Amino acid sequence: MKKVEAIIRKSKFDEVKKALHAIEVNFLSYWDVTGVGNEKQGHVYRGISYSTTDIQRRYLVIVVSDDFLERTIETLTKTASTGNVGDGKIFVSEITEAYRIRTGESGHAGIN
Amino acid sequence: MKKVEAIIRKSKFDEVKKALHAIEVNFLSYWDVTGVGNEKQGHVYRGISYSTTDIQRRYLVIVVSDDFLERTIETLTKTASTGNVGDGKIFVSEITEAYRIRTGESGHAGIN
Amino acid sequence: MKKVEAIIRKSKFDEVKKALHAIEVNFLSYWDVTGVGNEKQGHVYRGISYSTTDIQRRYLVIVVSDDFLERTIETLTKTASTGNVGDGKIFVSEITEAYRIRTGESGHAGIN
Amino acid sequence: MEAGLFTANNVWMMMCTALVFFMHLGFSFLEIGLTRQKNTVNILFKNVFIICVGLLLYYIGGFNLMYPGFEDIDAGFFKFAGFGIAAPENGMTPEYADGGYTWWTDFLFQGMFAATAATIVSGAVAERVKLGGFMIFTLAYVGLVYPIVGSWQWGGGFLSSLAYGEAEGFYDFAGSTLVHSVGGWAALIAIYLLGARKGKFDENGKPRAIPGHNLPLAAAGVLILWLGWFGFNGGSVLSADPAGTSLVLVTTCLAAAAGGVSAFITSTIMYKNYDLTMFLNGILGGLVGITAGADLMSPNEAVIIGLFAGVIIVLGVALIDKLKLDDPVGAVAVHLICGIWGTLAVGIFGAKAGIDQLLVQLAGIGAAATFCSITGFAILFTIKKTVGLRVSEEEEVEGLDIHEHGMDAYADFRMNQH
Amino acid sequence: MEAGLFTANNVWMMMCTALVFFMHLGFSFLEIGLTRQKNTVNILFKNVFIICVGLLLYYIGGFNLMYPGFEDIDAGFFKFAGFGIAAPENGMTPEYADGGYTWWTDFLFQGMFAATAATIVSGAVAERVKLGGFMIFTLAYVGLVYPIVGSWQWGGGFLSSLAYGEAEGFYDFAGSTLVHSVGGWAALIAIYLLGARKGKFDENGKPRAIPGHNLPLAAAGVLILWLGWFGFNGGSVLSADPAGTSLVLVTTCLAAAAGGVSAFITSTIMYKNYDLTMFLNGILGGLVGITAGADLMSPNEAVIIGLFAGVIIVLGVALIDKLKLDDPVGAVAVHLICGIWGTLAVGIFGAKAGIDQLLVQLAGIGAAATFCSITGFAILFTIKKTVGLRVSEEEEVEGLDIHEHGMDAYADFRMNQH
Amino acid sequence: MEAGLFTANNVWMMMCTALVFFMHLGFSFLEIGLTRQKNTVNILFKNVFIICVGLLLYYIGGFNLMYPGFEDIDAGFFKFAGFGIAAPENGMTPEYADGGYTWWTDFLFQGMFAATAATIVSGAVAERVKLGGFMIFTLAYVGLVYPIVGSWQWGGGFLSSLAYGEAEGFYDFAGSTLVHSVGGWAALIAIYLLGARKGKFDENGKPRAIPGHNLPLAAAGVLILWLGWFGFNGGSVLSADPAGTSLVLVTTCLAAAAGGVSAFITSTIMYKNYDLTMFLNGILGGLVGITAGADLMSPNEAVIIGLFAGVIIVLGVALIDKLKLDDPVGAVAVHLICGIWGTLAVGIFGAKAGIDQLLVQLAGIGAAATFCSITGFAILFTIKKTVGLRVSEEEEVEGLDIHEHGMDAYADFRMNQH
Ligand SMILES: Nc1ncnc2c1ncn2[C@@H]1O[C@H](COP(=O)(O)OP(=O)(O)O)[C@@H](O)[C@H]1O
Ligand SMILES: Nc1ncnc2c1ncn2[C@@H]1O[C@H](COP(=O)(O)OP(=O)(O)O)[C@@H](O)[C@H]1O
Ligand SMILES: Nc1ncnc2c1ncn2[C@@H]1O[C@H](COP(=O)(O)OP(=O)(O)O)[C@@H](O)[C@H]1O
Repeated sequence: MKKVEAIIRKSKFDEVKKALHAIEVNFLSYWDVTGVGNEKQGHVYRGISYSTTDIQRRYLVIVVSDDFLERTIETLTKTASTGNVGDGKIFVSEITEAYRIRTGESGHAGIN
Repeated sequence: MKKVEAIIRKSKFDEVKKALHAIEVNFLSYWDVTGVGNEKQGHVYRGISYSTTDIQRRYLVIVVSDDFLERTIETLTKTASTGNVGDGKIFVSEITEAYRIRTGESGHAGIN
Repeated sequence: MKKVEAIIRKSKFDEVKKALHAIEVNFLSYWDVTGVGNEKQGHVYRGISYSTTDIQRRYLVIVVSDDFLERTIETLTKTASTGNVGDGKIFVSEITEAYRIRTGESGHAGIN
Repeated sequence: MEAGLFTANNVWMMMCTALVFFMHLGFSFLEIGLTRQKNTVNILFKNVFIICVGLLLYYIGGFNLMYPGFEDIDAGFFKFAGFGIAAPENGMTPEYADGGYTWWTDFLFQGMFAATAATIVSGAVAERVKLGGFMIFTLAYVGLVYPIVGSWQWGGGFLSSLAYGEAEGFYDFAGSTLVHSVGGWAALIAIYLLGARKGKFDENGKPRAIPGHNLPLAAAGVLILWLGWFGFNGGSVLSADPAGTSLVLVTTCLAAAAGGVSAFITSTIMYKNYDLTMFLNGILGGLVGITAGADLMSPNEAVIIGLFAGVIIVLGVALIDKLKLDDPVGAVAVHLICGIWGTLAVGIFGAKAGIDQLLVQLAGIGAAATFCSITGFAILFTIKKTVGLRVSEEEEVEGLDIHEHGMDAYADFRMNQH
Repeated sequence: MEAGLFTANNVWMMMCTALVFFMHLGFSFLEIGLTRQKNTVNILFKNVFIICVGLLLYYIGGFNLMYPGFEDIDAGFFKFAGFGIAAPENGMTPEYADGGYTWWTDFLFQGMFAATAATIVSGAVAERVKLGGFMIFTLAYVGLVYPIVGSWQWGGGFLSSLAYGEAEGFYDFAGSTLVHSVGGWAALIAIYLLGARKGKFDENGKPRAIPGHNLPLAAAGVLILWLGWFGFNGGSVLSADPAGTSLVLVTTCLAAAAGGVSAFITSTIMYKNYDLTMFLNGILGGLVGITAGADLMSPNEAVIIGLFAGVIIVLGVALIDKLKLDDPVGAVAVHLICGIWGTLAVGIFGAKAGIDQLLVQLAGIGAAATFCSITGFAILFTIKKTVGLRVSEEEEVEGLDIHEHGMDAYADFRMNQH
Repeated sequence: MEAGLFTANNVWMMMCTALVFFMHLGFSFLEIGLTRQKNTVNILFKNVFIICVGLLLYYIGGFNLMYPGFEDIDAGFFKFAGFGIAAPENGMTPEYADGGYTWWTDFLFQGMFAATAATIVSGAVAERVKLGGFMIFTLAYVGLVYPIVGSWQWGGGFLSSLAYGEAEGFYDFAGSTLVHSVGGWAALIAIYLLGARKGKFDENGKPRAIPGHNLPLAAAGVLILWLGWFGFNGGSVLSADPAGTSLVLVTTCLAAAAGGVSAFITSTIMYKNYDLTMFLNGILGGLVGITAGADLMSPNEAVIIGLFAGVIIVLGVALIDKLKLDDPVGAVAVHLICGIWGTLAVGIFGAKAGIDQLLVQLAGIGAAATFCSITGFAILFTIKKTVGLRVSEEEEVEGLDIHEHGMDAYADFRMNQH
């Protein structure tokens, strides 16, 4: 099993969710984070203009079985990108075990 | 060392925390996330009923030493479940190293 | 590649960010979490004093290449500590692969 | 009477009506500010419901139940002057009410008061009461109990002529008892029947804090209520009489300020911390405390009444906790305990002070207590045994907003789904 | 006329002016409450702009366009009395306006109304309209269209003398048509030209919910608007006449309460859920509905008008959705549909009821509809083809706050960067 | 004088009193809106404290210090008429104050003004001032400095009779100098003594933005303040004189609108962005600017004064930044700089314009500046050296709410612990 962590633009979220759904990745958790990266955003407040590299992003955690990994990555890179700096990153790591709380089942049953 | 990530119902949190405390797991970090899964929630807004699979959940990160892993999982599956769809998941992964910022100590001392 | 997860005091964040910048770690994501640990905070509400171990913390995720790991840890332990209980923890784990969404590149190019 | 005076009087009374109406926003803000986010829509719904239904009930029958025109000879307990409202022949002339206001103004000013009794209860039962049950309670309590008690005094009933020794009748200028305690008794009974919110007391019965979710709105609520009290007390002069109204505003504001400061000092001494919510409750305590005798007191007496009220609030909130009762907004301490204090203060300070008056005040408090407790209990107990008074545990934990309304108060704020 | 009466009248009118001014906070709160967080600064900006510019436009020329002094003989369509404002010689004496108010008060009271027309549109076009385009629209619509339509009736123009059979002229007490529908027509055209917000309708054209981000502020907005209506309708008596003003306040409040309750019941039956936003819109519907005839109705008739308005609101909101139009705050249902209902109600209920009056009311509605649609369309279409009416898709998705203002409404709330 | 006129006058003055009271909610909202979330409870506490204590201080001695009854012959600097308040014999009759209001109304109206001076300072020192120190400052400044300066002009002291050439005395209708600058000077000194918030200036001294956490409340605050100004200026006529009051409302509203629009345009040109907070500050600037001469100006002059004030605000905010001073809400630009502008405007525009008057105005400004600076510095410096003026760095970083109050403003909002 793999954990896919994707940091994407909030504005791309609906599209990404729909695309994941289309490849039958229906389970995920997400929250909003602040990302520090290449992109800069201009702000003004009471006459002081400032630009910040701290930008609102959405953080997605999707745990998938190994055979789903490739298409998940593909879907993410395709639908979440706009081509502009700031589109975000995907990180993949190993999950040792997964459990479904409702039933206590583990393994593949634990992830969807 | 293992990282235990648990996605649970917010309403179960107090119980879970107390139960973890009882088995001497006193250290954790948590935040609120939105979960996409099997459970659906009915909403109405200005006459439009809609149901969403996006539901508020609480995300817990607990790093434990290997010998604490089993009882932690057990406690979580027992106390966080209601038996209804939507109880959440637990993911376990490997932690290479842990540090306590205050002292700079690493290893077991780094996690509690 | 390594994923560094640091749970720090919110009040130390600006300093930490600046110090990371100085060692050329310019990419990270962060959000606010509640931490349960050794530190206690006193509160009063309508005459009821209570203390809670649940304290606001900032959670940083920094994915770095292996050769950046050491200096990142060092910088974090140095700048984020106040010497008081509650300074937080750092967890390190393995990242299998990283992708930059904008270009689809993977590997080192995927993290900064 | 000259047209100018009549018109000026009526203008004042209409503005006071508007200010009393505005108090409902104050109550709403205070209540949602001191409670948890997950029950916010529910609380707003209850409050909007109370305003609308309270006014309609008063139009359907409440006004005629409260001002039924008791005969001079009897000491009335109950009389109903019929459904609907229709101005009497001279209702728009200075002959009506000595030119203090028109009959329409009279109806609307009193109607705005009516809903308040249920609003007080709303705060106390917040976060666990079933919406359906609460709506039924509102219909019965605002539609019947409030106007009946009101008729005893303001409608010219038996309390108003309850003479004893030198005292010439019960006195309650703007309703420390008739409005605030009437709401307060029902609040007390309701929280007793309902039980505490889950998590309010730990295994050992020690009270736990359940912080509210929006203190800026709570503070705004209290300032809006203070503003509303300009109309609540100022309008209770029932004309714009310059001397009377301006004295009332001075005593009202000084009591509010004194109540706030003394609650702040008391709670700082007791708890070693600057507690904003106690400061705010202290202001309300001062306001409720001065309400019964706002026209009888000198500025100095108003300050003293307020200072006591502030202390009472801090102790009262602690007492409610000690009794294992759960009152999220402090409604019982503010409206019931300070309501009683204010009513008694009429016998202790000011123009009517005297032991006879004090006894009559006690009698009035007792009469309201008895009637409100019995009817309040009867209504609430019946609801409890039939449609139910309290939401399910699951609903309480997950929040009433999602369960009863399918809606979040700050949907886009938290989930950012859109 | 005695000085006291003149002064009392003017005091009332000034207080009503203040209350109408305060409605702008109500509109702002309602609008931001029912929309998404990312567009909050933009909405506040628009509303503050409207208030300031509306008042200045009225000062520059609006007042003289609306009250140009048509000759008694002609049935005026258009006349302009010149730029700037200057009080006529007797403008500060009881001779002016029968002593109801001074000329300055007259200007300010009417000026506060003026901005309202654009505020109504602001709510409907929220979350996607370009700020620049909207500002231009405001200038043209508040500066020209609103005062011209107003002059037809309140300025003594042709509508006010449109007799037919027994009817002696179009009647619109405080502006169900002249204010609310005038805004409503432009809102309808604007949302048609703008198109729906991204995500409002799914692929199959089914409407989707886009929950607002702050229901406490939305509820506060409605209560503040209700308070403001004390001035809006109460001031439209144009003096403090005790009988007239107090009746108007009673009918206004009863219609509001009835509108709320009937919308609540209707939506609970239709959707099996207690919808706070419908309750709130129902109150506004009742208020708009009573506005045209607040001085003509008995309390019973006011309640009936309100009850209908509440039903209309629930159906109207659904209808707008069905037409694939997107009106985030329900402005069309509240201001246009209930505005029409209120105007017609003058022919059905109350002192002027009659088939002739009903036909004249229809004629007035039609005149306003024609003129506002044509001019509204012309203005908005021109803007669309030149500077543009709608923001880019990217800006819409990311929020107007960051793009047009470089600012977050709750910057420190969400990012906690500091 | 007829009873109707006296009553109407007093009604107006009481309503104005209520509106000035309501300004405190406006100040609170503005201040918390433009500051960070972690200091919200602290700011609310300070503001509630100011209202309550300000009123009590005025009752204890402030009123008698401000209106001590200087003998006609002397040009008073200081006189104290004793502790407590008690109405003079004719205080409730039309003989008092030409029937403009009763003595009680007089006290309360003036008492509501008193607290304002400290509220202005509260905004400037927000997010870093020690609560204890600030409370001591409030006691001294509101209790002594404000009423003494006030007595020089409104109490009949030396400024009111400061004749020079054609000028017959200093003129400050509603307090551009006596209220706003008095607060503004202390604010300026306080932020100088306190130093900037951590993070306000970077290593190179370049100002950094510290966005506020709740712009909807900030905007609401400004609209509430504008509403309050109806009473602040309208009530300063000291009767309901129809011509006087209605002119004052017109000039006040036009100056506010013009100030907003010109600040908006100026800041859009300077910073290429639609800055809501500048628009809001511009409105306040216009209001403060018109305050000294609201009764002397024509509408055109009011608009000009407002337009200048708007520009001044934008430049003033930038200037404060350039001086390395840190004023989170722009209090110095609004209250001090525009207060001076408004006071000077009396010598430039309107009924009293003239070089002599301008010089007298300058003298008045100078007198207030000298006295307020010296006393303000003395008080604040003493506090700094004793109990301390600024919180610890740790407390500043973590927020005053947790440290001084042990409470979060939106506890349940952020942590969702319950
Ligand atoms: N090494 C990293 N560790 C954690 N988060 C990262 C890392 N690199 C990028 N991110 C996240 O991805 C977001 C987008 O990255 P950015 O560098 O701005 O754009 P791009 O990837 O298109 O060059 C950042 O705001 C941050 O949230
Ligand atoms: N594969 C996954 N990756 C990330 N989060 C998941 C995954 N599966 C489930 N979750 C989280 O667990 C929550 C509960 O899952 P759900 O499928 O609704 O219930 P159940 O596990 O009882 O069938 C989801 O809302 C989501 O937050
Ligand atoms: N084992 C753990 N798993 C997850 N989070 C932890 C763990 N241990 C500590 N933390 C986080 O670190 C924070 C600081 O830890 P604490 O024990 O209070 O201080 P210290 O590390 O200085 O002893 C906690 O509030 C919590 O957020």
